Amino acid sequence: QSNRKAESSTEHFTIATLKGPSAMGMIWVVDSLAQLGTNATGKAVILNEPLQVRKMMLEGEADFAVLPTTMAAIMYNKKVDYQLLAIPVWGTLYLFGSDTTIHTWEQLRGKRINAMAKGMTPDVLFRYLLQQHGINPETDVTLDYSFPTHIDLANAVAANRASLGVISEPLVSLVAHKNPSVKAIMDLNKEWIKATGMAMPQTALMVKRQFAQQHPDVVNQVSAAFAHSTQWVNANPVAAAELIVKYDILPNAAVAQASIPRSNLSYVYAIDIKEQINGYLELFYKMNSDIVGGKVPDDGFYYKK
Amino acid sequence: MSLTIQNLSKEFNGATLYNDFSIDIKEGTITCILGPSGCGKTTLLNMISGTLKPDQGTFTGFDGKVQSYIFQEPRLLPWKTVEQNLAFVLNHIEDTETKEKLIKQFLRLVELDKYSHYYPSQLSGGMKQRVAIARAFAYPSDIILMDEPLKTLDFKLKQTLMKAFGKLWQLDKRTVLFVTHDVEEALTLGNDIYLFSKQPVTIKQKFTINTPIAERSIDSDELVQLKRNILREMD
Amino acid sequence: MSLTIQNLSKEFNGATLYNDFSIDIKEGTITCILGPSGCGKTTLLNMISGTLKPDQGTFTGFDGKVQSYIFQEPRLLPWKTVEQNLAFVLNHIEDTETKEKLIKQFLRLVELDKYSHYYPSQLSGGMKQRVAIARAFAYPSDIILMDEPLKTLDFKLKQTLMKAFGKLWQLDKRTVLFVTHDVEEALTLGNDIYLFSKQPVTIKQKFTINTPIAERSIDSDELVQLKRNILREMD
Amino acid sequence: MASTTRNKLITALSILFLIGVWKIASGVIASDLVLPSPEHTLASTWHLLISPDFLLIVGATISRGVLGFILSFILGLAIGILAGMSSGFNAFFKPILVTIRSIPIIALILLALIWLQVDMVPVFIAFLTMFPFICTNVIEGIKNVDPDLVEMAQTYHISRSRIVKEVFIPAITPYIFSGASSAMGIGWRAIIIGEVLSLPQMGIGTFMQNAQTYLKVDVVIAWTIVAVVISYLFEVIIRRVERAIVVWKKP
Amino acid sequence: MASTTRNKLITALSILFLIGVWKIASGVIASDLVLPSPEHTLASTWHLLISPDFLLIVGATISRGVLGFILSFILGLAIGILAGMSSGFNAFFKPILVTIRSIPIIALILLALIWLQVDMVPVFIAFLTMFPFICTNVIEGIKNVDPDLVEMAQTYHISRSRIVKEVFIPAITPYIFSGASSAMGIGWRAIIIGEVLSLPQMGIGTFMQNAQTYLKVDVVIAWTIVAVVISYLFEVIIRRVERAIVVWKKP
Ligand SMILES: Nc1ncnc2c1ncn2[C@@H]1O[C@H](COP(=O)(O)OP(=O)(O)OP(=O)(O)O)[C@@H](O)[C@H]1O
Ligand SMILES: Nc1ncnc2c1ncn2[C@@H]1O[C@H](COP(=O)(O)OP(=O)(O)OP(=O)(O)O)[C@@H](O)[C@H]1O
Ligand SMILES: [Mg+2]
Ligand SMILES: [Mg+2]
Repeated sequence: QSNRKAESSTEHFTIATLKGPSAMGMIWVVDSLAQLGTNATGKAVILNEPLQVRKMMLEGEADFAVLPTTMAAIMYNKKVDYQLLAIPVWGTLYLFGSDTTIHTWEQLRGKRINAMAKGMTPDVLFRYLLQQHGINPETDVTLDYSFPTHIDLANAVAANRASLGVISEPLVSLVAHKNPSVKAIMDLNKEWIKATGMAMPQTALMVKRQFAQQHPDVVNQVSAAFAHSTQWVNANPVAAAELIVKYDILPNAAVAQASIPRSNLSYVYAIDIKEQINGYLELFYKMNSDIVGGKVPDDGFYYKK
Repeated sequence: MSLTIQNLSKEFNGATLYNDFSIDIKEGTITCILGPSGCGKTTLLNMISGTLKPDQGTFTGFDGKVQSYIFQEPRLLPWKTVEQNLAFVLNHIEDTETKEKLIKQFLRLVELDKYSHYYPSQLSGGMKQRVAIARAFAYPSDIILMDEPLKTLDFKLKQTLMKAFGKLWQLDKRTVLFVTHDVEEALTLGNDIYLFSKQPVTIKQKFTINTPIAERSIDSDELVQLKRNILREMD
Repeated sequence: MSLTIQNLSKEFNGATLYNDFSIDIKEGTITCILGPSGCGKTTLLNMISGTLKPDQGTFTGFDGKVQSYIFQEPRLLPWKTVEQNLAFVLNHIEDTETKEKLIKQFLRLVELDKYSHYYPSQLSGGMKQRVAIARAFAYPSDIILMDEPLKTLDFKLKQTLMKAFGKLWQLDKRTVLFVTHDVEEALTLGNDIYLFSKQPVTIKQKFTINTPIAERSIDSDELVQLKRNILREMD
Repeated sequence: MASTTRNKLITALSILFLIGVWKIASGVIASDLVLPSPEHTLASTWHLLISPDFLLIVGATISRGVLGFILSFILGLAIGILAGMSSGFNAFFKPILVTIRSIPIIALILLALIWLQVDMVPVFIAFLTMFPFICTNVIEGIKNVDPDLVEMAQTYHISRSRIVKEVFIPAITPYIFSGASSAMGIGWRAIIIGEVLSLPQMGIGTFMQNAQTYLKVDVVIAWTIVAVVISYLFEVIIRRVERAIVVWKKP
Repeated sequence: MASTTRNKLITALSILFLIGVWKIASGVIASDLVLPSPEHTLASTWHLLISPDFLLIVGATISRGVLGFILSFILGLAIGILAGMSSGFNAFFKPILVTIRSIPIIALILLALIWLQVDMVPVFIAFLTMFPFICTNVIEGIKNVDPDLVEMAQTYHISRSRIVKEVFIPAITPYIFSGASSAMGIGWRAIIIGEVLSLPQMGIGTFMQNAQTYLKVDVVIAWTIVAVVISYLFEVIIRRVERAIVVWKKP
């Protein structure tokens, strides 16, 4: 899984990324690190858990790191010396399940919906959307937290132990593949845009400040490659799916192909959408300031091109 | 009436202790066994009590008989006081008052009535042995197996206990099998006295004393003579 | 030369065993202690050996003396064979051959040479006791403490061991403190014989035998008379 | 008496020593995100202690621990005694015991979540951890009961149930207490892992996981201190009970 | 002999019984995503067994387990004996032991990941789990050594080190083996949790976690079976060693 290629060149950089949409979007970069045309060589480490990415950041081992935007804010607020470079993945959260009678928010009234860990990002986002549609999360629906992790919830929905769940890609595609009666019912990213007028900057690409200062050119090249990769994946889902399977990010190509369009891959420089990101973080800050590390990050958070 | 053991065989790791051995134990009498250390006396008692399986042999007359056993070691439960160790084997007595009385009576017999609340770890060697004696006597058995019950007791106490035991036995003639190394003990209490040989065990000699226990004196001509005979046989 | 204990006091849970007790033990002689069961004989040996602290008292002459102790129970290490149990206390002998010879010699003395590879759980009560005796004798001590060493041994073996012990002692006159319940044992081996009372212990009587051990006969007038005296004192 | 006060002093010194090691380590690491300093952490611990939900959270975890322990103890004792006394039952139970003991928790968590209420999942996980210990210790204890005493009891026709109650159980108390102490000690860890995995409303594990996600390392360590203190208190309780029960030993 | 074959038969029956329970449960649940059927899982297990990396993966996990066990055993024995013999050392070590035993793993995982190589993190976690058991059992064992035997050895001026070697250690072997068996048993679970959390290149836990993210429950259970079998084999080894060492007991 983590493909630590033995490289032997002068300037080394390391990208720590997460198994999931972020790795899917950058799969072309991962595959062609050797031919990026830079004077540096890179390696990508694809990790299972944000914890592992954080570990590499704390140790300064990662020059580029992918992790949820809220966590990126925490890292910044806790003075870990990284800056937000770009948003490569936009909301991948879905309401999914086997209850296909649901098409509108109103129809959710009185339903039991399984959400993951209470108070964590997906839960907060979903509650916000419910409220935006005039549904009181405490009284109008039953939010069930008995399956606390992605995996447990995915398994439960796949096994028909839960009929509605809030979960992110690529688990929606994976579950749908296992159990054809399970469908993505609502794209919560689209709902988010409808409700707030902007997309959900869910995943962050951070760069180590020291590295960026010393090698701004490398940062630009990686950035460009990343942007290209995202476009390429969206445009060539079949070829991309093969790579995704090759790097062990998903078990089979069909799931990968289904997942790519649902993953809202699009590489956008963070500095260009500062307000939008701030708004997103503000929202969490109001719900529970801990989610963003105590405060909405200041301008130093954003990497300036 | 007789308890008999016939054609008994037993070996340990290839060493033959008993080979086609037979012995008679008269019911309602006290049978003493004398024999060299390590010959197999304890092993015999263990086979009678059923804690050890013989390799071969028939035991007649033991069925349905209740036994009490004074082991070669006291075997008291360390977590029970003297009193509780006795009560442990007296569960059939439901009335606690009767039980307590009985316990007191037998503790007085072995001169331990003041120590009823002591744990075994707080007793001397002889005191532990006495608790074991009291336990065996208090238990309502048909057969009493005793493996050197009077060891580690002082001369005077031995005399007292033998006298008391003699009296108790007169009241209720249980069958007693009494292993000892002390010829005088055997002469004071024994009816039949068996002299065992070294392994494999044979009965070297059997002595019978017909004088009733109450009328015996260790200094009487009969017993002095018998003692001399036994000691000679032992050599 | 004398080992002396003075003003000894010891109590257990409020029961006074010793109160201002004093005793003399002549070096190079065998001192016997007779006394009722539970009076405090083992406790005295334990205080001498240092395994138990007296509440008060001065011990003179014991410093720097090496002791061996035959405890009231055999106290063998269950995970060592007979041979290894002896070797355990003979670590000062570096030459394995000498050590083995010594072990063999003492096992022959207690008639266990054939059982050197047995574990304690495979021995009879008397056999365990004999291993404990061999261990104490083989250990090169200045003082030997013996707590009823000859119990659970048959008459003949007792005689043999006493004779052997007498001979050993003639060769190397160690100081021996010998607790026993058997008056004849005391008479056969003892130099001074102390008669202890019940708790709190006092010395009821002290007897001294001057006849050398080798020349004693238990049937001699002197000893028969002494035995009578002792038994009378015990009542 | 004197040695008890001396030992209390030593224990206090040991705690100071631990804190000293921590202080030095935190100085070397010099990052609040890896290992915050003791002062800082103690301040966070104080904040936890005075927070209104503290007793609810700790109470929830303790009730789970106690419940898991009681279940494990009763079943472990009963099954351990059966297996210790009957080699047939032991042969039957051994594979089950080994399975319970070594089955990785992630293999079971989904089943546990489906079958049990979220609140009970940590109890279940703690049971899986504690039960095998108590059971193994009891089996081992029974194997080492002095056979002479059992023979004695059998000779005196003591019923099987009384032999269990009055011979086996007292004889194995040291094993039981050793097992209980180990089990309870590690039980807290299991309860907390269980809470992290199932995230019940209240529970130290839930809050630890939260703090961990939000990178509040000092709060994580503060909860750790709380867990260690709870564990220590229960250790003391178990030892007190042991001393009250085992009164027959030579002093 | 006869009873050994009988017991082997019973053990086999017990395994069949476990599989039966599983079969029924999987029938009731009727979802391969929660509990796949035994047949299906055994097929997946077979696939694992014949996969080329199998021995590497299992070998990595076993080496970690054995390493963690050896560390825990040596340290547990040494410190347990010291603490068992000296009440002062015990007072000093107690808080450390309680801390090691009850400190929640999630509180440590980040530190462990930073301080140790990924490959060693599971060993570390297993050590934290196994060491306290062996230590506690040894301490408890020492407390229950027959004081008469120790007195005997002291009277005969046996050196402290020989008393430890020839009196204490043999006397506590049942406790040591009980501790070792428990520790090793639960050690596998700890190793695997450690692997799940730290995801080294090779290791059962890593592959289990992988299978889990792909919702391949059958593979997760297949690895579980492998783990249980490993645990069982080591249990058998420990018991063999015990029987070879403890030869002095009454048969
Ligand atoms: N740990 C203890 N706690 C309380 N009392 C004790 C303890 N140890 C011994 N005793 C008491 O001390 C007294 C003397 O015991 P000791 O073992 O010295 O007797 P002894 O003279 O050797 O008797 P015996 O001839 O029966 O061996 C006994 O009454 C016993 O109950
Ligand atoms: N478990 C065993 N394994 C091997 N040999 C044994 C075992 N138990 C007893 N023996 C042997 O059997 C013989 C007889 O033992 P037993 O205890 O019956 O002797 P005893 O006549 O009672 O001796 P004592 O008078 O010394 O108590 C001894 O030689 C002993 O070594
Ligand atoms: Mg015997
Ligand atoms: Mg005594």
